Amino acid sequence: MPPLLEGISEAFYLILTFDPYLMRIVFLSLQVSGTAVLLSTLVGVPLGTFLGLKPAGRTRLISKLLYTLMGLPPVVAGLVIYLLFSRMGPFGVLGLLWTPAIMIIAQFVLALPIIAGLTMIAIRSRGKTIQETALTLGAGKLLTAWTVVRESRFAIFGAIVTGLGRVIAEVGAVMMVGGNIAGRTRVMTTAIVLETGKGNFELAVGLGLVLLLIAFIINSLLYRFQEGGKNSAW
Amino acid sequence: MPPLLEGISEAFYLILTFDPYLMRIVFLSLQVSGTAVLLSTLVGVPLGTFLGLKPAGRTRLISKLLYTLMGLPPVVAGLVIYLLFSRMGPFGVLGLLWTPAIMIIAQFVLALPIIAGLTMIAIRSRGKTIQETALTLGAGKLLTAWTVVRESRFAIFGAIVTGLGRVIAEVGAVMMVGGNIAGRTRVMTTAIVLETGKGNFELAVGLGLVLLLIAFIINSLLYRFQEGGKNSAW
Amino acid sequence: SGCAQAPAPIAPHPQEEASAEPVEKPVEEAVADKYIIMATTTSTYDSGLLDVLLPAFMEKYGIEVQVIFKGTGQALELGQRGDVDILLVHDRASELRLVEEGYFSDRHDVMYNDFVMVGPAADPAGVKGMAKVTDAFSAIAGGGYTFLSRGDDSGTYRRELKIWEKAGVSDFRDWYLSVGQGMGDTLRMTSEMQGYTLTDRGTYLSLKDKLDLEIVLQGDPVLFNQYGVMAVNPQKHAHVKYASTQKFIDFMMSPEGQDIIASFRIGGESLFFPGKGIKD
Amino acid sequence: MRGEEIILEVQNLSKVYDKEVLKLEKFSFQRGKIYGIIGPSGAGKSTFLRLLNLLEPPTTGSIYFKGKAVSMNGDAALAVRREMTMVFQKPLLFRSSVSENVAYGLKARRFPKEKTQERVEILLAKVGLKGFANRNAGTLSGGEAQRVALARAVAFEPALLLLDEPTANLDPSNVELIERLILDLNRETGMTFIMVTHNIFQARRIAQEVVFLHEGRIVEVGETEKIFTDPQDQRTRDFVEGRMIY
Amino acid sequence: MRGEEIILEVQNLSKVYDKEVLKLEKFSFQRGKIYGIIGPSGAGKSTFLRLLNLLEPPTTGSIYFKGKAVSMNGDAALAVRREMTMVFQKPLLFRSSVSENVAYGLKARRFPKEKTQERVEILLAKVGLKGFANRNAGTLSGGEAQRVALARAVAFEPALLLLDEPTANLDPSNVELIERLILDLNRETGMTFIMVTHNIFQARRIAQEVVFLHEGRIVEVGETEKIFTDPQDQRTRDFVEGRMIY
Ligand SMILES: Nc1ncnc2c1ncn2[C@@H]1O[C@H](COP(=O)(O)OP(=O)(O)OP(=O)(O)O)[C@@H](O)[C@H]1O
Ligand SMILES: Nc1ncnc2c1ncn2[C@@H]1O[C@H](COP(=O)(O)OP(=O)(O)OP(=O)(O)O)[C@@H](O)[C@H]1O
Ligand SMILES: [Mg+2]
Ligand SMILES: [Mg+2]
Repeated sequence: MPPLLEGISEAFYLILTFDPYLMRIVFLSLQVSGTAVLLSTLVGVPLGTFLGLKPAGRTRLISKLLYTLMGLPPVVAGLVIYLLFSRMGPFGVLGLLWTPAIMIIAQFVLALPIIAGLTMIAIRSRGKTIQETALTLGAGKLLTAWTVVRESRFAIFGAIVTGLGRVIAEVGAVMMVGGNIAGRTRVMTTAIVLETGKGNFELAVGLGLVLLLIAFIINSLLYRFQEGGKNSAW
Repeated sequence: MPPLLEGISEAFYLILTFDPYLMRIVFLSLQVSGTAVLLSTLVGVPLGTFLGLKPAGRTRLISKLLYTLMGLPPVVAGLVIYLLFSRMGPFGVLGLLWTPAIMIIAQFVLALPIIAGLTMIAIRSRGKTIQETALTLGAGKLLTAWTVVRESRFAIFGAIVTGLGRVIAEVGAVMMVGGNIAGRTRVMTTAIVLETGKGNFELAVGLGLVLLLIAFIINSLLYRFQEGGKNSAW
Repeated sequence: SGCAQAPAPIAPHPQEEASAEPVEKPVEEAVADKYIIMATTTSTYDSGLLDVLLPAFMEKYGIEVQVIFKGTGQALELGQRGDVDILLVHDRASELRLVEEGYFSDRHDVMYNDFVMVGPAADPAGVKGMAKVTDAFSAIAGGGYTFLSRGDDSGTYRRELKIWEKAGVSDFRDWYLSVGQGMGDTLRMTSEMQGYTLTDRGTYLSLKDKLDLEIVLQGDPVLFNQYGVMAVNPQKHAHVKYASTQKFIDFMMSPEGQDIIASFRIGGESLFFPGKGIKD
Repeated sequence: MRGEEIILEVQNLSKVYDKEVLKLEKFSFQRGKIYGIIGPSGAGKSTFLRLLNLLEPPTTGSIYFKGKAVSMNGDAALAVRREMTMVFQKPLLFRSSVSENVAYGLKARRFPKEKTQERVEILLAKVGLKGFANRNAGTLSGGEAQRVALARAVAFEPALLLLDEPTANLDPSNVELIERLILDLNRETGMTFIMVTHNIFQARRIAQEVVFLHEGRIVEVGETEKIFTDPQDQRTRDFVEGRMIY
Repeated sequence: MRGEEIILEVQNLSKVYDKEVLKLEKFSFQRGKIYGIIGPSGAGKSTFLRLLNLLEPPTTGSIYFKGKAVSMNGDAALAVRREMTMVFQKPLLFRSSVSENVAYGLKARRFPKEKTQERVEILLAKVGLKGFANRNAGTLSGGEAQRVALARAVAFEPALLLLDEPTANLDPSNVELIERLILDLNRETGMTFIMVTHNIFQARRIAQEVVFLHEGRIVEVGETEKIFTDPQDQRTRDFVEGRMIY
């Protein structure tokens, strides 16, 4: 009767048996979302740092824009990318549609505003002082930026986790551009939607739990790379 | 041929003519997501503040949990809520399925971890000192908490915007529990999915742009409630 | 573009229906319901038929029909769980089985159309001109031409599986893509990839303008597609608005309702035919 | 009654971080007095104040406020904090205007709004910051910020004020201003002060009793003049005389 | 050559926030000297240092480092910053260990790693913080933090060091330690110091030349002894004599 409980036992079953169907989509999920978040981090953290160090007044418009893009509906992002890369679109010749590569592009577009925006906010609160301290000590641009990022690592970690959360749980865009092709572009979320559509609620819940478990493990690993923000009050 | 451009003109057309179909779903979107984010803020900001003021060591597990829940796939959330509120589920008698109320519940569940988690991170960086200052000045628990929140308003604003972005752009959960019933539970995102499925890309892109525009306006309004985080370096 | 000929005429059968078991109707409610909730499949919803059918019903009975569209599997599940009042779906075998099991009652074959095979205009597999869909499927498998499958347990997918079985194909390789999506999306992908797929005629017709695909095979009796309407059995779920669903079923089956179905067209072409189009 | 009633007392107080940084056996502060706490950097002065103000749980020992044992999380903590306040060595000003900062404690005590503005103005004048009311607190100079923090602490007239290096960033004339303010408040309202200062001259100028803290222990306590003219311990002697370089 | 070569010069420098807080016509600092900048709280001392260190763009005017005009965003800024550093009034320590903090400037200059640790240890000993190398910088006491910030700044032996109240949080013996360090560095390496201090005794003890800043203007400049014994301006006189309360 209770499909929720069945979902839990289903999840355990899938994991413990190393179900090959599951393994494959888990692996693809990790590959796609991992790459996308990595790229978004590489672009978004420097961008957010740069914006965060500018006076708030001068970045008002771009801040609002970033906030708005944080709310970019994945299905719209997916649709636009689809239209650009479709056979008749401007980048159709690349033939990227229905490949993991284009799923990475879509997720990159979704994670970037979040990572850049939240980094910007984090830097804005204390970054200026850190920047000045680094500069006075003779740090070049790169070391200065790195120092600012390092000092804000707790909040930036939060930004990355939020970005990861957004894309690994996202279904609209990857469905749109990836096509949910079994064995090729099927990831956890599209598999969940498929099973839900079939009315296999137990399997869908089970897959969802596996996804959450994976997210938990990733977060726990990432967590080690940062320490809780210490502070002292003399 | 270019459906992107057509989408833009479509968006303008829909807005300028106050298209009643559009108005209705825009209104419902705002109502559902607005209420959900409001509730998540009311719960998440105090929760995040509370956790942020605890030493990082003691909240390690709950932090990781929050981070994980930030990545809760909306479709899983939707599915679980559906199973709980379905006629055969424990809360079936309430008859909330396919109503805006249950969509609010679903979005609340999705926004809460984000708002609480990002608030926690924000508070952790400077909250302890603020709390101590307030306490020494004789502030009670409530005023102390309020002061901590107020001083971190820039980052908390970011948390709320991120939460709002997540739910207003979300489609899986509201589709699952709301059912996308025309005139009753159809919101912007489910409308976009519907039009995409029908191949009406222009209308879908147009709706997407309207959604982004609305997000932009909301963010701009919210933006006024906070000021850029000032800081001074003597 | 590619529809060369009208769908194979298949004679409508008389209206009377072998409703599985008569249901003991609960006491007629004094107050009429404001609305009932119907689950249907995406293809039905996307066709636009309900946009003419439901207002007419509303006009007559003052009851609104709120529509939720889902995959066939999910729609049936929603009905079994009592989360909707009535279903309009096209998976006859499952429908009859679930009526048998007592989940649904008052099932009627309300309308039908057919499945068609679509593919690129160039038709690399040479399906055009074949009469039997099994031959076409064999040709595709033999030549390894791209074929997209719904892969989602829908009525269409179940039909497709049956055809593969009949054609004796069991070795699915790279050319066979299981996309796990709705009909509209599958068609879009097929068009992008210039492959073949099996689709219901209604969805294809409503998307035709946006696709670079033609009908390459139609009219094989195997491709028959029957829609049924059925109410959730109030003996399983006492809360359903059974009386109102009866009104709706009556309306669908009435000459007026059947007439609306018959005269619904897109671009001059009929999407559905009233009544039952198949012998049991 | 000055100096006879005990306002604050500690017993067996200790604080251990990596190592023990504070260890006091028993010490009482009397109402209405001005105490100076002196000692080298790292002696545990700030830690001592933080423990007294219930901001940090002691590793062992207890604190008694007006005879009652109090702890950081107890119900009594708020009541105690209403009568006792502290100005940090590195004060934090809230991100708002100077006047909102000064009014904060008044607001917490539901002081009538009409009178708040007036009192804020008076206090700002007293700390030499007339006309600063509407300035953004984040843009103040080091010394200005320190004075705002002090004004904020005395605004609600606490019975006991803990000051951690209150004039560290001030020039002589402002030091004089602040010292005069402390003496006035002590005389007029009977406010008790416990002031940490690295400036032994300052201790000598305004403290009635001096506590010399060294490596977390109270080495010597006594009336100010006695400590300065006739210290009993060699370490005290070194600190107040030998090294009296300014 | 000490005192004859000009290391830093400003011309027509001004800074306006809500109102003008700094306005200097022309002033030059000579290599190898120790300057003391004194003046009341809010006089513009920190602002002056921040402008000199290219942290803030001046509203008008120019700054010349070794004869070349330099600005905050110019290409030359990094080169200048490599030779000049500043210790803030409220220094920020990075959230890492004490030794990483002290080594920061060395790392920025690609100082050989093997030698870094050694130099860090030596410097920590010089500022009285032996054994603090592995401590988390966030847990230091006020005076300890101030000394770490100073050690961090002198570690890479800059030609010019701007100090903003470097001993504000220190007790006499530590003040002595720091002053001796400054004097030693000045003597041994010819390092130029521009030190803001509210402590006129300190200025008198170690500065060779004193600048008296008042309401954003240089009121008087001169050799230390002259300023203290024979000030020309009434305001200077008031500041160094009349109010010389400690
Ligand atoms: N961002 C700003 N906006 C407005 N006024 C400012 C700003 N920054 C500094 N000021 C003002 O400029 C004046 C000079 O400040 P500065 O920090 O240079 O003083 P200072 O001489 O270092 O004082 P102190 O000894 O108290 O540190 C002060 O009155 C200060 O309030
Ligand atoms: N969280 C901590 N972890 C480890 N050691 C600490 C911590 N906090 C303080 N200490 C150490 O405890 C000692 C006392 O610190 P405290 O801040 O009380 O000194 P202080 O007397 O106020 O010194 P100063 O005059 O320099 O401000 C210092 O050596 C400091 O490094
Ligand atoms: Mg201290
Ligand atoms: Mg200053």
